Amino acid sequence: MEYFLELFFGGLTRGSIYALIAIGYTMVYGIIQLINFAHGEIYMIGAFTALIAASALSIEGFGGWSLLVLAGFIAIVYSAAYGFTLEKIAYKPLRKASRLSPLISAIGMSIFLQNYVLLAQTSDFLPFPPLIEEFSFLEQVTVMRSSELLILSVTAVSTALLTLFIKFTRMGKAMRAVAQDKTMAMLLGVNVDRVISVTFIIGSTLAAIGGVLISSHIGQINFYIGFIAGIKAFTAAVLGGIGSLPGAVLGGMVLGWTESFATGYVSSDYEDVFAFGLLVFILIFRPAGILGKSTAEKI
Amino acid sequence: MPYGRRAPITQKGGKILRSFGVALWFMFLTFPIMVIKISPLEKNIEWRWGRMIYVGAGAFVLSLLWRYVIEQKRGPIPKEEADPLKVDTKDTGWNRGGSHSLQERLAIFFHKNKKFRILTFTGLFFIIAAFPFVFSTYQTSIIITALMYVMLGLGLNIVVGLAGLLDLGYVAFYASGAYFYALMNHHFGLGFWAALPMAGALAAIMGLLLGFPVLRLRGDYLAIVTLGFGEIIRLVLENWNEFSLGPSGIARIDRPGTLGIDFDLRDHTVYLYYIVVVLVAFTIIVVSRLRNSRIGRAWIALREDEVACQAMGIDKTKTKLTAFALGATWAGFVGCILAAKTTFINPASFTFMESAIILSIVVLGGMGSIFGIILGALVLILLPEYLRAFSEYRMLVFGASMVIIMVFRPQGIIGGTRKRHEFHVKEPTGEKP
Amino acid sequence: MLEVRDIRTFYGAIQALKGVSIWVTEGEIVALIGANGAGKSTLLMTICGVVPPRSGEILFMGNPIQNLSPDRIFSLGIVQVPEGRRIFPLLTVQENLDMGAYLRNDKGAVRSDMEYVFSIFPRLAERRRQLGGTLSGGEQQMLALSRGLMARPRMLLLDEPSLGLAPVLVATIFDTIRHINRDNSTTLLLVEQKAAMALHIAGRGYVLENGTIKLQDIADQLLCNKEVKSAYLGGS
Amino acid sequence: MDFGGLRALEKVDLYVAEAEIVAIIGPNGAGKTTFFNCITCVYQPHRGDMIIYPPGKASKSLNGLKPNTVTEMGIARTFQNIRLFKEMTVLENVMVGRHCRTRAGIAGAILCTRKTIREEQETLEFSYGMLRKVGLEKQTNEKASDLPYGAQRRLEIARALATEPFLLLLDEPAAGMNPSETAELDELISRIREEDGISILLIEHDMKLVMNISDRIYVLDYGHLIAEGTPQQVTGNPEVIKAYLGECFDA
Amino acid sequence: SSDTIKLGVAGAHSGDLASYGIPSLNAARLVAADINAKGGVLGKKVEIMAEDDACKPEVAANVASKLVAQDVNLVLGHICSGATKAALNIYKDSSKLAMSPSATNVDLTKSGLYPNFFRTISPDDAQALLQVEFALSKLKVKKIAVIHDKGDYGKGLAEFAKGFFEKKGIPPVLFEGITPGAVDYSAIVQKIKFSGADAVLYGGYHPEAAKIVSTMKKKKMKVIFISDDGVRDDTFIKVAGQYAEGVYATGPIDTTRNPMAITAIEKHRKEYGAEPGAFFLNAYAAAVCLLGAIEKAGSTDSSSVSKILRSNWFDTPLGKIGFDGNGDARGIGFAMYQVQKGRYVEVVK
Ligand SMILES: Nc1ncnc2c1ncn2[C@@H]1O[C@H](COP(=O)(O)OP(=O)(O)OP(=O)(O)O)[C@@H](O)[C@H]1O
Ligand SMILES: Nc1ncnc2c1ncn2[C@@H]1O[C@H](COP(=O)(O)OP(=O)(O)OP(=O)(O)O)[C@@H](O)[C@H]1O
Ligand SMILES: [Mg+2]
Ligand SMILES: [Mg+2]
Repeated sequence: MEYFLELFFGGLTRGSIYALIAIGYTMVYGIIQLINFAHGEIYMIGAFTALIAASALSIEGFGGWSLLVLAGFIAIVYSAAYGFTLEKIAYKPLRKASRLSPLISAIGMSIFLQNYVLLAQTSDFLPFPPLIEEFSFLEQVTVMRSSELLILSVTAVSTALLTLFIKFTRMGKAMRAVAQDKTMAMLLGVNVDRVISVTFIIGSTLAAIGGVLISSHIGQINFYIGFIAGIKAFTAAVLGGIGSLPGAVLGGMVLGWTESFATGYVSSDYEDVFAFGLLVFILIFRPAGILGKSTAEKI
Repeated sequence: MPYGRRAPITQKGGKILRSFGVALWFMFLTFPIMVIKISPLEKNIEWRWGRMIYVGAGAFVLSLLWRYVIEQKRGPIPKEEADPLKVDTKDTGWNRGGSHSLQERLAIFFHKNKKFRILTFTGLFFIIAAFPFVFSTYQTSIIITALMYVMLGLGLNIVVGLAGLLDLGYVAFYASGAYFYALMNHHFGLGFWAALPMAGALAAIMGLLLGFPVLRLRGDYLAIVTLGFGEIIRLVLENWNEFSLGPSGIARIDRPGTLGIDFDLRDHTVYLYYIVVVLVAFTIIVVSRLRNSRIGRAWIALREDEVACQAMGIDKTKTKLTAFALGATWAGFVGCILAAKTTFINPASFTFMESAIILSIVVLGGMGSIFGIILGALVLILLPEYLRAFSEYRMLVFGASMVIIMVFRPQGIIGGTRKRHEFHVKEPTGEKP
Repeated sequence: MLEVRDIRTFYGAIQALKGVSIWVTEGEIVALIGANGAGKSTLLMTICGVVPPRSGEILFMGNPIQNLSPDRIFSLGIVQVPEGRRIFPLLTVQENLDMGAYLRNDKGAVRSDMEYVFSIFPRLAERRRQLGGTLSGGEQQMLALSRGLMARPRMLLLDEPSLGLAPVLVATIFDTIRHINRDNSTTLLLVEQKAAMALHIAGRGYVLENGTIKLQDIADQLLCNKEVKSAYLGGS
Repeated sequence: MDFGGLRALEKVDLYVAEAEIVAIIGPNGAGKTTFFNCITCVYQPHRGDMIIYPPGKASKSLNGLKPNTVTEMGIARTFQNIRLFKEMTVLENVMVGRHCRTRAGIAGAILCTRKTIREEQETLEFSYGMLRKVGLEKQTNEKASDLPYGAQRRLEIARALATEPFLLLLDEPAAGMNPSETAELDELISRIREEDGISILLIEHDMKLVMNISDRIYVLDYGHLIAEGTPQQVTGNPEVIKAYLGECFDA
Repeated sequence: SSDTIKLGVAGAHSGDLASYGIPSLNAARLVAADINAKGGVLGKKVEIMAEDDACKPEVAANVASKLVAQDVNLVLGHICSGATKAALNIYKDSSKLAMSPSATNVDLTKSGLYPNFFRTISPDDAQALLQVEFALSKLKVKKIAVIHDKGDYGKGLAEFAKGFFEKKGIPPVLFEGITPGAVDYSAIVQKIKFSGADAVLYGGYHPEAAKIVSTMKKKKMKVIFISDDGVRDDTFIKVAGQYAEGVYATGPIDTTRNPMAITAIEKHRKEYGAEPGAFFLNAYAAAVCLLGAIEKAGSTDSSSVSKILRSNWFDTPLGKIGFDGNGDARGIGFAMYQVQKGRYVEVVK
């Protein structure tokens, strides 16, 4: 039983990591139906910026929570700026093109950004300072550490907030409208460019938060972390029903648990095989993902 | 003017000011990563301010250039052209209602001038035939690689370009072809020529196996499942040592058999070059015939509208499965060639990035256009090779090129050519209109 | 109120409008008729800024708007109910209507407008929670018109509002159009295939053919015009 | 036929005889399109039977078939929201319609066998004939999405005819057409019936067209059949006037 | 023939494995700069021709033919065993010598198929043997879990170790591969914990090792962690920080105290402003050997250089090394190290 619990919480952590990145993925997908392969790179840049900022700030004498908050803030600002610029350069000119063109542009951007960081910084792994201090009340608990708790709660809170935001605010409604029919949204007074930019900024902000929390949890980063995390987050987003925020979280969790239990009870050799196998299995029975809506097409 | 986003910037000053703004923005953007270099352990920071100036200057120039190119692309505001009377309706092939791009006009021109066509083809034939004797083994070798990707691109084009099924796991079939030959050769000494068709058949069967479960999926759901499938195949190859010899791969695979003649490295390369050229020619013929056949039309119809497609009596399941199977076949062939070419394979060659590159070839070249895909493969495979001059900056430039090509030619290098069927239907006799 | 001066619009290399000029004064209903592919929808899209003209001028209340983005033009009070309905398929009927009032801040008035459209189209009230995409063709058409009305436009551009509606409803729609024109003093530019009906409620009319204005006159005159009769009124 | 809690069709009995033109009318959302979707097996009705009697063949039940099989058996349709293959040329659109009447396989296509070439030539000619029939022979090589609206509607009909149906289902073929175009359509539909002996089932809101060409009319309201009969009988029916035509309708 | 000595340097210079290829390139550049400053080899300047193979066999084959076409005299590389194998066939056919700083696959030397191949790193089996003997005789391990990263290097090593353990009658209680680059490894750590193993033998590289070790320590597990040359890297200590304490890793004997190594590392710091990464010293040594052999042979002819390499000893940052008939280096035996107070310290056998 203890073993089961340990695996359960391990899967939960892993799942919430996937979920946190997947939310940004799913938001961008939701609005422009683009698999933004460069999202993982934004996450990576967020982590790198946080690391750089934290190092600079700690030399200046900052420490503790203020360091986390400040470095996190800088990371968010920069990630948002990168996300914003990314959209303007690589996707906006392709809005009218076939759906695959921005996908290729995204792959190109992903390669570019990886190599940019590789060349400007280093190819090596860098230690990421433990910005999150251990909560004292978690001292006795073995199954969960404070960074895990933080990741979990940030995921939960941001999902809830964003879901409300999209459901009830004017911007949120505009986002959904733009996602379905850009021209019509324009005709109803929606500034489509701005809505898309805001979406990228929100998505990138989440990626940056993810970058800071997750890197601080794992303790190391390099220029390549975004790619793998991105693929998994994308899988999670699809599993849960792409475009749906709660779906992204659920998808992340399911993926995390699958991997954890597959490792625990079968073999970690085939952990990803199980993960992708489950994906195929679920999609066979729910072709639009766990929480996804099948498209309402009137014939 | 508020929201003057369409207002063309006419004065030079405006352009320069904007580019200046862009430069400042990029200086801000690249500040932490370009300028600050940290060594976390030594707790010191190196400030590389010089780089900021480079970034600023570079961004300024590029932004000016970007604007210039975009303006050129959009063309001048046609005042004269707007005259309704000037629209030429004479159907000369060159001037079809003025609605054809240069590329289309060239295509029509090419179609209409038989002499020119024959001349081009013979010229091309000689260039291709003489290539390995003029250039070095290295050049021949990378051209072989590029041609292999032409085949992969054309194969994937069946699935993605024609049938509209986004497949991100194409590499799985490539791997199965390669491993089939490698294993058969390793264990049973099976020769290349025997293995080639079998590898294709095996890949086709794998295509069917993948096809069945994913039939109901659409668009990006299909993409992720195929991506997963690709990864599963790679992971199995990595983990199942007893079967695949694991991550250390299979070495010393035989090169294509030569009927007992002794070949050195150069001869082998040349020989393989001709094999690949013939196979590419074969692929082009098959793919273009398929595309213009009943099956090909069904694929395209399926891509355009599934519901209407079924209402036309097309069996969705069967059509999708044939697309998967036929697309996979080429990957199987090329996999087999890959194993024979490198004489060594391991699972590391079959990552998701490989699928992404093949997909990029299809899209970048121009979906559905055979010539486009050939160009796409040549660009994407030869580019990194020729970018070797940039050494470390190679992949950086490569990524940037992909973005730039897409942005400036969203429909692909040779895109926008929807299938041109010049049908010359005889006046039906007897039947009343 | 609206003046279009010699605009030319292109789709890529295809020219859809070849120098069109029309004007609409405040409080008027103007009908725009013409065969399929004449460029009627294109003209409306050009006015709304979706397909900006290559040349020519569009003045609204005396100000040029041809360079503005669609959302700015909308905020000036020009609202289009486009061809093909363009319902947001994954938003519910209610949310689709809310999108019509996207820029409005007067909650009370929005609510009463909502009541108003539900009173014209009780069917929509029944289907409030249904997804827009699953509505029947005619229901979607009602929704599209209602959504346009929710914006409280100063000027409403209607592109074939009666398309696919049952005869009872066609009558209702034309009544509604007359009503909003009279009571809310909304200016209307109406594109219709049911030319006779359109010209009956309109003050003036234009005939568009092949991207140019072929005829313009007060509606009653057009109704009697021989050419118009044979080409657009079905010879009756 | 239900959607969630909504009953879209309730006990609809309807028949179409050979070479007959039958119209279905009814207010918006009455379930007319849904009815088409049931016949063509896009939706599966929860209860009831659909039986066809193809000329010269044994009768067959359509229940539980796939849409493409239904087409193969000889029922073709057009769509309320035009669904052409937008990127294909006009001719190709019609050629796709020939799919279920041709047999060429992959091998044939690759090897370019004589049989395939002949079949392809037949397809071409047949399709071209269809285009002539609907008057689109001039636009054969244009992209389908570049056609004006009315022409697209006619192309849809040509495409449906290419499947050689014995029953043709038309969903609002005159929507978006002006009266003179509608008159042409009227003529086209009659011709299809006369020349090919095809039965036609038609949904339409343009009463003039309906009155002109249909032999019989069914009226649907809220999924129920409220009236049926000749055009005269139906337009005289007070229930129909109230639910559908409106008081001031003058036919 | 030409007026320079061309040294090809091939390996992963881009992509996820760049961190294993770039240090070698830097090493080669430093050595070349050094030698050129002293007048070059045989009076000719050394020219570096860097080629990126991204560790992919098919790219490596192309890279190899490019280097051959450019008529390089010698090749330093490749980095990954797979890429090396694919390239060696081409070098062999055009009789070029290649020396890898990092390809450890046993077949490369022991199979006798690649007579033109040398390396400045020990093959997998030697390392595995040392690890197993150390674990059994020194640490008195009773139950062992063998984990690897599914890669060429890691899995190969782990399999040898497993074999050796089995031969000694102690089959591992766990033998599994992890997914490199995964976000966390808590599940596999749980599994190790519940297998009851008192030591983990890990085959793979430092990034994953750092994650596993930290997870184990954070879970307050007291399992001994033994790993390989891929982990015996200062980056590991930096990244794992306090959690690195007590970790065992095998590595070439006596590197840091070697004066040549000290200067090499110093030069790297000065030139690139960073600590050198993986296989830096091995590559440095390889460059020194290759160029030194040409100098001694008095020509660039492959067979004479090869003879010199096999019959002489070279002073390198790895100590005095020579090469045996298979191409494996002599004199670079392995030693066991342990992280003590933030540094790798050799533990006496
Ligand atoms: N997106 C487009 N791309 C290219 N050409 C277009 C596009 N939209 C319309 N056209 C062309 O522009 C011309 C005018 O079309 P428009 O839709 O404005 O006609 P319309 O008068 O509204 O016709 P209808 O009565 O069918 O709605 C037509 O020839 C049409 O083919
Ligand atoms: N997929 C669906 N999900 C839920 N409701 C649906 C769906 N399809 C149709 N409906 C509902 O069923 C009813 C019948 O729709 P149908 O499309 O058959 O109407 P119709 O008679 O064709 O109307 P119109 O003349 O307006 O096209 C409508 O009220 C519609 O909202
Ligand atoms: Mg129109
Ligand atoms: Mg309908």
